[in-house]
Amino acid sequence: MNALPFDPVASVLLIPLGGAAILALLPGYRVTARLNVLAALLTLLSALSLFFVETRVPGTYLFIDDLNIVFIVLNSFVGFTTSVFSASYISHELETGRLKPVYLRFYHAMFQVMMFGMNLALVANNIGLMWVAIELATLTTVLMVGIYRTPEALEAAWKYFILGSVGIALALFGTILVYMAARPVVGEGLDAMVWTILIEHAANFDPALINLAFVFLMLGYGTKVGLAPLHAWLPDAHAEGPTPISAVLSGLLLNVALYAVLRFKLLLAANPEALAPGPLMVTMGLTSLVFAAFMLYRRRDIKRMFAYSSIEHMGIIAFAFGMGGPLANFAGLLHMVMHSLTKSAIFFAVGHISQVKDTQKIADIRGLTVSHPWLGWGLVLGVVAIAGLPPLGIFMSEFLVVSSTFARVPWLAIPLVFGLLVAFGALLLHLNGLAFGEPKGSTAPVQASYVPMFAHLALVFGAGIYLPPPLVGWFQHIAQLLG
Amino acid sequence: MNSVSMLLLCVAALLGLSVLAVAPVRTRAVHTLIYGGALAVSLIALGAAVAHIAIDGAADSTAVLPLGLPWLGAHFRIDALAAFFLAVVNLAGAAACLYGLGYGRHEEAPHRVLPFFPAFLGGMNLVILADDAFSFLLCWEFMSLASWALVMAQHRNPENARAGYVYLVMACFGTLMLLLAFGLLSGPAGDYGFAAIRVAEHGALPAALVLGFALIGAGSKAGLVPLHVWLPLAHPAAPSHVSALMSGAMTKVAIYGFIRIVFDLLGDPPWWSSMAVLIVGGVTAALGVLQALMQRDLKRMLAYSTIENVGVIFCGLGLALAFQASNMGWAAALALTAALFHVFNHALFKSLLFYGAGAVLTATHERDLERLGGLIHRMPATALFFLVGCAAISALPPLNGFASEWLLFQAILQSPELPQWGLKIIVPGIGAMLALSAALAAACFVKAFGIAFLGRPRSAAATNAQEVDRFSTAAMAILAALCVLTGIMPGLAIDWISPATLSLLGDRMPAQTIDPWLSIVPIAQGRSSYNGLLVFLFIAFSASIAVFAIHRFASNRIRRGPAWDCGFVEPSPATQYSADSFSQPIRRVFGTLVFRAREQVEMPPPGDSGPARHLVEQRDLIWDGLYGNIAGAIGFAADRLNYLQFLTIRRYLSLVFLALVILLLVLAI
Amino acid sequence: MQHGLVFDIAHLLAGGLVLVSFVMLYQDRLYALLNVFALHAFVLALSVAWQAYSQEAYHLFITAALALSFKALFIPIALHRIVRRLGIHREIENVVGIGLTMLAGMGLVALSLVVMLRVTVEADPLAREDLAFALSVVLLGLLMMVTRRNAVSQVVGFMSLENGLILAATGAKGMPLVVEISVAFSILIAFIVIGIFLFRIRERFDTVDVHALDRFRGEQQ
Amino acid sequence: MTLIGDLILQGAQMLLVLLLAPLLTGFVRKVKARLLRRRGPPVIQPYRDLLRLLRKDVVLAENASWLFRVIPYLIFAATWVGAALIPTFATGLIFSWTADLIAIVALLGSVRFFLALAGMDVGTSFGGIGASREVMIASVAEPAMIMVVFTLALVAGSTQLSELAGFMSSPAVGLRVSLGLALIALIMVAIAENARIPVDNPATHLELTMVHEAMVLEYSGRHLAMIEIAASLKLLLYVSLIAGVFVPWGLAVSGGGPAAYAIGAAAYLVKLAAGGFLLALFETAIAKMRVFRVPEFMGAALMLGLLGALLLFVSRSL
Repeated sequence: MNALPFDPVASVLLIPLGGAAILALLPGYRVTARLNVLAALLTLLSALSLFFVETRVPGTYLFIDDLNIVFIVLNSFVGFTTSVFSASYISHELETGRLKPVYLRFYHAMFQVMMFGMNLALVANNIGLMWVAIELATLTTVLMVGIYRTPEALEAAWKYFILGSVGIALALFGTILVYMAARPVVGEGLDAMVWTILIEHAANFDPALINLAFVFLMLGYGTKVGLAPLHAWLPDAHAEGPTPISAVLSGLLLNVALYAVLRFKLLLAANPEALAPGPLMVTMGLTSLVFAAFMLYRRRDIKRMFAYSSIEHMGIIAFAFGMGGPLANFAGLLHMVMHSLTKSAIFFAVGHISQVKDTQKIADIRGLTVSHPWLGWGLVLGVVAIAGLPPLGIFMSEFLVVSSTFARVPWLAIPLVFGLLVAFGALLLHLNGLAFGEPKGSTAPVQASYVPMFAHLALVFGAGIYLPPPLVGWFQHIAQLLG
Repeated sequence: MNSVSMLLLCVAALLGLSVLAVAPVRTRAVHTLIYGGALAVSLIALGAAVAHIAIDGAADSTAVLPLGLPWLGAHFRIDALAAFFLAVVNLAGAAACLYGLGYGRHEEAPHRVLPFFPAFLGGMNLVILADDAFSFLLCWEFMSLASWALVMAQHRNPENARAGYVYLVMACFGTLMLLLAFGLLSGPAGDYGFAAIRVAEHGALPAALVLGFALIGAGSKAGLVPLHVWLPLAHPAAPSHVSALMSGAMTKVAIYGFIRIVFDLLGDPPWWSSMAVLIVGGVTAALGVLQALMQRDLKRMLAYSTIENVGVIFCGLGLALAFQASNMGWAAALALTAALFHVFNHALFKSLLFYGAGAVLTATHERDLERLGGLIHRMPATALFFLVGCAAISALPPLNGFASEWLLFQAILQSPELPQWGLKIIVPGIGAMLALSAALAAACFVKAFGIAFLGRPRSAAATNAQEVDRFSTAAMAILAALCVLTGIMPGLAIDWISPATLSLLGDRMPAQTIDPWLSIVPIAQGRSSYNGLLVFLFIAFSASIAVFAIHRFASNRIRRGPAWDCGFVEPSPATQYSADSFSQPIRRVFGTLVFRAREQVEMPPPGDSGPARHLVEQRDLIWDGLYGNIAGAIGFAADRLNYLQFLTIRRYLSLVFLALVILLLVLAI
Repeated sequence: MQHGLVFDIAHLLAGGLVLVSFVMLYQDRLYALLNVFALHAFVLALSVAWQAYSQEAYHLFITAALALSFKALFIPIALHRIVRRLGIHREIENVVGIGLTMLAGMGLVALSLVVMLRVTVEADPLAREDLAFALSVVLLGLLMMVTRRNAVSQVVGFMSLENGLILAATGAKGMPLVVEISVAFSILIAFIVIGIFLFRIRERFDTVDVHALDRFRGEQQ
Repeated sequence: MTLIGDLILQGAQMLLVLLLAPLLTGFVRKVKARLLRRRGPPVIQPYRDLLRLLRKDVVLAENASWLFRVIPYLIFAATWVGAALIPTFATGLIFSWTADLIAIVALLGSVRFFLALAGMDVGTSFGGIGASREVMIASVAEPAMIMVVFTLALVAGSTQLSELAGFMSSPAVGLRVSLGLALIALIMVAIAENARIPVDNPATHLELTMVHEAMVLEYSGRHLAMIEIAASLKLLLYVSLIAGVFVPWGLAVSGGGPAAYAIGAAAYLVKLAAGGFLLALFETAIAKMRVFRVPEFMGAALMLGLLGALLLFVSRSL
């Protein structure tokens, strides 16, 4: 079935797992950091090799289809760049002694476990397995968020943990309900949890049950997506954890949770009598967008600010997918990819900035373009991108999101545009202070790895102007699948 | 090689230049290379655009690049309208490059200007070239972004940073409004190519909505009241040659956007929507010039006068819409020609004036009129060119500003034949507004020139100012010459515009160049005509006769002496009329109404030799009334919502719980 | 008849679980709460066992045993220890009065019944009833977490919520083992991490009261 | 042949206005003096003054710029051209289409522009006063004038002065309210533009009330002469404008024989005399108003003009 000498699906899962095992054993920072990068790279390669799998037979546990390949590749790519970034970041953390060497092993191992969890969640064909994987990823990130052991970090982790586990519970209940709905149709046993089988028979499920199931799944996984009003854990978790983790959280984990929501949305959409999932997602999306947009204004902590911007963008993406239709789905996918790349790039910049300025308070960071031109302009570029200005990718996706409303519900464009504008104002307001004006704080040179940041920005820039036809075809195909 | 690919190559070259300028070498060579290269490229682009107009009935040349929206591609197209605006933009651009060659040397942060300047030029060209909604908006926003970077060039001054912020937010607002307009235009089908939009049918209400969005979106960039607030902040903040570009060229690009959407894509909106354009235009013209009169910062005054001229142009557009709605093609063509002609003229003399202001700035490091004066002695060339600019923008015959205003008045005189009562009532009012703003503009520029260049120096800086470098003067000289030329032979310009009106309205003004003595005749010889050339010649002729006769037959001797001044001896320069005192009478006439201006005089008690104090406070009602409240509302909402950041975990849980219960209730019901 | 009996017993046990949840809601002493939670777990174990017996799904006995040993015995004892060691004051601060909480609980139960009974009868009644009760247990657990200020009682609320999940899972006929394992797994993780946190927190503050954590907030300055 | 004839006619008009302008000024002064029971200077006094001024040296303030010396000739030329394009004794002169009414108004506007600049050039406080007050008055007077132009143009369907005069002399005009309004507005504007009482006092040299005089305070010799004659030309221009448009009788039509032209010239002189007399009468009858009452005065003119135009806009559609 497979032209490749190895099974890419397995390797996508096993490499991180093995990496985690090894990293957990090895002491010493330099080696582990390099190994970490290596493992991430291998994962990326095997993820890319997924494209060359000609025939895909869905297994009972794992499967590959067009939808999750995109997520996996994005996932392992950002994971790779983040590991590169984290190498230079963590070294600085060690020098300043914020991070004790003891925790370092733990850190790298956990990083790989997290990658494993997310990849597993993406390739899982079994909704139970998917649930397990997502919880695994969540719990690892909980531990990573608390890694600094400062009161704030612990509190953030604690909050994340409590809210997360409630989410866990709700998602599990939803999963059980889906099984209950499937059992009379598919029959007892494992098959009733295999997604590919579920989607075939979804039409005959009991509508009331899967409605209920979707409510729980939406709330359960929506907590991970960080949609308002379930977002509470997100800002603090981003702000207090190590920056690489913030990058991974914003860039990846939210997407994985969103992916789960999408899967179940498909399930629900396949059933004619069931409620349309769209309105719920659109409502929560708009709520998150507008809410986060307003929250951006009063932020004092730079990482927390960008965390809120992640909520905002997740809202936009949820809005797009909820809106449905090929155009909107395409826009949602594109926006998701662009947001992952941009936001992680921003967090790379922010990580170095907060290190060199030794603060996360926006008020204490001024005139970066003067004091640290590369970081400063990188940040400017990133914020300009995330604010949706051309010629960067998010402009295109936001253009598509807004214009897609005219196909379905034109008046929805008004609140959408309003939210976008409010968020824009807030981001620019903060950027003005951060990047321009008289420099403030230390102007010491920073040893930073600019490669990941500018690589991401370059990709976003390129995508804003030119999307390669194969990619477009691929996305359009998926957009069709998503209905 | 058709003209569109020619221009695309020019744009590519400009963008290449801006990439080149990022290179960290900071030498004069780089500076010269960038501006020189940009100059060459803009000249080429100008040539291409002019050639496209000149070739009579040149076919629209189009090009499609595999960029932008994947399934659409990036469409570019040059038609008569685009060619005209390209000519305007690139003319202004070339002048700016020439000026920049000299002016840019005094830049304190060249690395914050050089990379963005060519990008800005390229962006403006791209907007005009774009032929589908996505590329249009992308280039539009890119243009805003580049100009924003230029505004932020002197970012250490907090005022500029604020200006940049307000500017970019307003720009984004405008773009989103345009996005809504395009969304409505392309409808559910969602085909964003202009070609598809053109053929689509639009109902009356959607059409009116689109026009509204376009008016807001393009107007916020062009500086229509009440969306103009960013303009007087941002334009002065940029380096002067960029200010000139922003005022002279970018506002024109915005006007192009409006014309493209409303006249070309939208087909014919209902007649009553033209009233909105007319009223907004009239109010903008009057308010803009009044504000300009109250300024004492030279560049800010120029920025406000830009707002006035934009208002004038929109009056013309509104008239054209009204006529078009009643199928009076000839009148619509007249109005539109007047508007486009004014676009061209304003690009000329506003650039010229900003260069003059820039020259004054480099010579004296002063923008405050109260600290200038007597510069005509120290900077004769600049003074002469600035005077030409002032005369032109004050619509004095035989200069170009008058020609376009005259056409506009002729268009207004056609309006009684409109069937609609609403228009009948407001059009004369608009005419009065235009006349008022023309007169106020004259007053404004008497003040500008009189205070800055005439009289005696009010500060040491003004006393020992030096004439600026030859690049700057050359740029000013060229523009001044163009002002005079277009003024005395406006027929040429009109004939160059008429292809655009023909393509948009299917009608055009009669050919002018065939008339004897190059006079312009809008409708018929019997109706009205004006001949700038002859007026110019007559004045020159009779003036020289007078000079000759008097110097020949009467005395030609001159004695220098102290000023008479009713016998006051050697008063200090401080006793001259200052900028504020000059505008005081007009402030007393209009100020209380428009600015809530309050004056209070504190006289020292008799016998006390202390100085008397005269305080004037005036408020920008629009800022206070509109933007202040919006900002307040957002701040309020942000504060209230911010409490949600500080809840306890339990409260967050109860949020989740609440959401769950509500959804369950939804299911249960 | 036989089926009827099976149904009734399952129904009884599930209902009992809901009842115990109410009793938990009623408690205002920490130790008493822990004891009641033990009872809760015990009832759960019974009902799971009964399900295992009635469905001939004998692997479910593992879950039952797990519930019995782990949640009915180990956790309450451990929590007793912690409470004593940390010297947490024994009474539980409620946000709203007990009465009001009970009323809300009633409302929730009613809601869950209404929601569940909309499910068509094709799904077998046993599952339906069980699900209805399980849902109410879940909601009651959530309610408890929301209405209690004290960290330990919040944890207890969370675990009773998990019990509801297990009830649902076992009620779902023929549900693969993967679920039970994952439930246990998650509870284990949950408990360990909570324990870690409690100790961490212990190192820094004198109380597990979540308020103490809430005082530290990056935004407050 | 005809071309030469036309050119001659045009030249004749230019000379005529140039020669008549001081006479009109003198005449008005004389009549005013008479009305005040003074003997007053002879009617030809303005000529004498001009010749005297022309012969005198120019005393130039130290920091007067080249602009200061150019402006008088500019003003003179512009006013002269304006006056030459007004139908005085005949319509349809060869160059009459060079500038229509709007252009002529604008021409006078540029005269004012440069005069104001001249006032500010030397840098004295009085020049400033004059300039700022002048532009203030103009900022209201000019719209009023434009409104008058609108009204006339709408009646005659043309802004071309010859056409206008021709139409007004034709029976098609009839008696119209808006024309009356326009006439009043035009007269008010004319008074303001020529710095006559009650807006300004050409005879005053009391500093604080000066407007026009304050601007030209620093001028002397031939420059002053130029400005004086320009002022007279302006007065003549307005009188003949009013005459040509509102009492167009006797105007010779282009191509009419010498007789017609003779009649036209005679009629023109009569009109001038009448206009001058009425002006003098008016000026002696009322007192000068405070400077800041002027805007209200001009505002009234503007309102009248607007009203007239509106009436037309509305009535023409009936």
